Amino acid sequence: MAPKPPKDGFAEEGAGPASPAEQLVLVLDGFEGPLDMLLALGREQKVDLTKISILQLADQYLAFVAEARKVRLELAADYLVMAAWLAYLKSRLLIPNVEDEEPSGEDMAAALAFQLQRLEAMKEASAKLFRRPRLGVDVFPRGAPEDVDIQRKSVFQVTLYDLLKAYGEHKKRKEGGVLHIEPVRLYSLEDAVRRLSELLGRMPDWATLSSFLPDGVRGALLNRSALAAHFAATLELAKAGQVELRQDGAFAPIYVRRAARQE
Amino acid sequence: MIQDIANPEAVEARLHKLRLLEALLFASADPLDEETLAGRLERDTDVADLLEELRAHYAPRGVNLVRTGAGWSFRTALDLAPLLRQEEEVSKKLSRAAIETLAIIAYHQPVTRAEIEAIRGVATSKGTLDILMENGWIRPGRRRETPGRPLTWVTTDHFLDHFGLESLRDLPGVEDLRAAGLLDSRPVLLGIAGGGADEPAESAETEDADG
Amino acid sequence: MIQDIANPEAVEARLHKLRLLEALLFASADPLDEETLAGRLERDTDVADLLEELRAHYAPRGVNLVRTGAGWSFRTALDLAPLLRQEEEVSKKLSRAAIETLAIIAYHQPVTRAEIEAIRGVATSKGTLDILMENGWIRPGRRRETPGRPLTWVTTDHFLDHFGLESLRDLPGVEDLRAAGLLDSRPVLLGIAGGGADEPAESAETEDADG
Repeated sequence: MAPKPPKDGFAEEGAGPASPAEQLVLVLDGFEGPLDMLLALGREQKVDLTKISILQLADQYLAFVAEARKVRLELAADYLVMAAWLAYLKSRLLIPNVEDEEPSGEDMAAALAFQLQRLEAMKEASAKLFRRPRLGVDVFPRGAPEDVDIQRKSVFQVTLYDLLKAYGEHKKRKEGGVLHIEPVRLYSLEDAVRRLSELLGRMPDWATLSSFLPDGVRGALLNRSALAAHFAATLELAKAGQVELRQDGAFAPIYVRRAARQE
Repeated sequence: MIQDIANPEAVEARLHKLRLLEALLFASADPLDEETLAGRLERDTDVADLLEELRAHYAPRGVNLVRTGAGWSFRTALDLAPLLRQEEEVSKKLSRAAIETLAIIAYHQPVTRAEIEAIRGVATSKGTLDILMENGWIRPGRRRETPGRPLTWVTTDHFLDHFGLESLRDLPGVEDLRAAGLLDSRPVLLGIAGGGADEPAESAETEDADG
Repeated sequence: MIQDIANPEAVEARLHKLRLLEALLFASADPLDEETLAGRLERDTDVADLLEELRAHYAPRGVNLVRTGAGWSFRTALDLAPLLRQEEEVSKKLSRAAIETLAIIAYHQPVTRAEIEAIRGVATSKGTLDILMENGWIRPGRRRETPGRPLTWVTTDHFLDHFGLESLRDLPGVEDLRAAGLLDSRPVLLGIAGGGADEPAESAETEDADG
């Protein structure tokens, strides 16, 4: 079955033919987690949610995840957890019931259907609630309340929110005496200098700068920072007369070697 | 009332009370409950009766006397809304998450954060409850007597006032939802959000699940 | 006016305008001048005439339509002023220091003045506890059985009442506050920590990059 990206109110419709990847991204942006997405997929079946086919829904979802992986769209962990769970549910629904401790496939499907109905009900309820005439939007109170002491208890205007916020701010100040800065996982210049100095001792001939880069560095950002740090380090070391640099043309590989020193 | 009409003094006295009630309610931007109003009138005044008379008097006018959960207040007439409506500032627009969370608290209260997360299927991002509380719509309720004693959340009187509701029973469709069992907090098989466990969200690291 | 009475539609139209005027004047924070009001009504409406009718209607009531230099506004009837104003006290804002002190007493009670000062890191001015006590939010508790037998402070039932709490146990814990977004002391380095899809967000415990 061809995976078709779900349409919902959040993805832009009629925005012209987008690539599957773009559509997926659009679609993902509109959802608040996998349950929300399942609900949107369920609506595609165009049946009452009480009559929804959970098996079909699982297929729709798994197809979506497969498509996302094909276009290398990064899915948050909970989307993958849901996929695993649905794959398991599917197997339980397809294989005749075996006697064991686990809830039956039907029970699991019913529980999921209930969750979807409940979420749908709450979405509808929130829409209805906000369609009501609202104070300050549709209906207005006295614009210039007069200074009459009607509720004697509130000589001071303090709400619970004020109280809790004050305590929160107090705690924040206490905790915040020390500024916690997230450790930044970047390759530092100092580390690169140290590393290069060590490696160069063992590598007297020309070698490309990239061959000095550490292995197993995860992530594009860290990789780029390692390259930048090592490049800056070679400049530092060249200035100190410890290495020689060579580049045969613009954008060509940069070569490094230990400076021929009279030791 | 009949005998009052015969008695000019009684008519005068009643009119005086009506005027005072009118003034008290008019002066305040917030709803006033009957108890507070009674405290400002002579003893043995039938406040409910007077309020009913005022309500009837104002019913056809541009300003109506209405009752919401918190009490009685004058409000502009509903049918004039299209002529008075003020667009909400963009900065005040609530996120979808906040709107859904408010509905869940309204319909399921008292409800714990973990229950909200189980219903929505995602962790509640920081700032959601905060903004609802800042708007004066929700407040902490009693702690649940279950392990971890999680805090529950409930809606406020101001919530009722804001949405023009006389009581929580007037929430749109609440009876149907209850009858359909959709307000049950039955445990879910699929612990999607923060585990569904009711421990007070201890790690400050709870970010948007979809982040 | 006379000829309007003969025509039901004209009567209806006039009533609609009167209602709109009423609502506009009621909802406005400032007096409105005739020009502004005319701008909200249909062209060629005799605003002065309508205002006169409204003024006459409200003249005997508890609320009057009055004209001041700046324009027209509703005001509670002057003769009722003594009855409306029971106390001369004006609602005031509580100082930040007082709110914080109250919060600390609420969370740490029973707590001595010295402890409050240690927690807040500043001396408590003499008036702060007085204000809280005058409002009936705090009262002296038992003396601490330590040298000097200092007085402790605790919150009152009125405190719970005022803040709509059923018991002290219903005060949100620090973690609840954090979860609600009221306590967020972890600045995130935007652009770097946030932009790098390298690692799960906010896992401060991961080993150093250069390990």
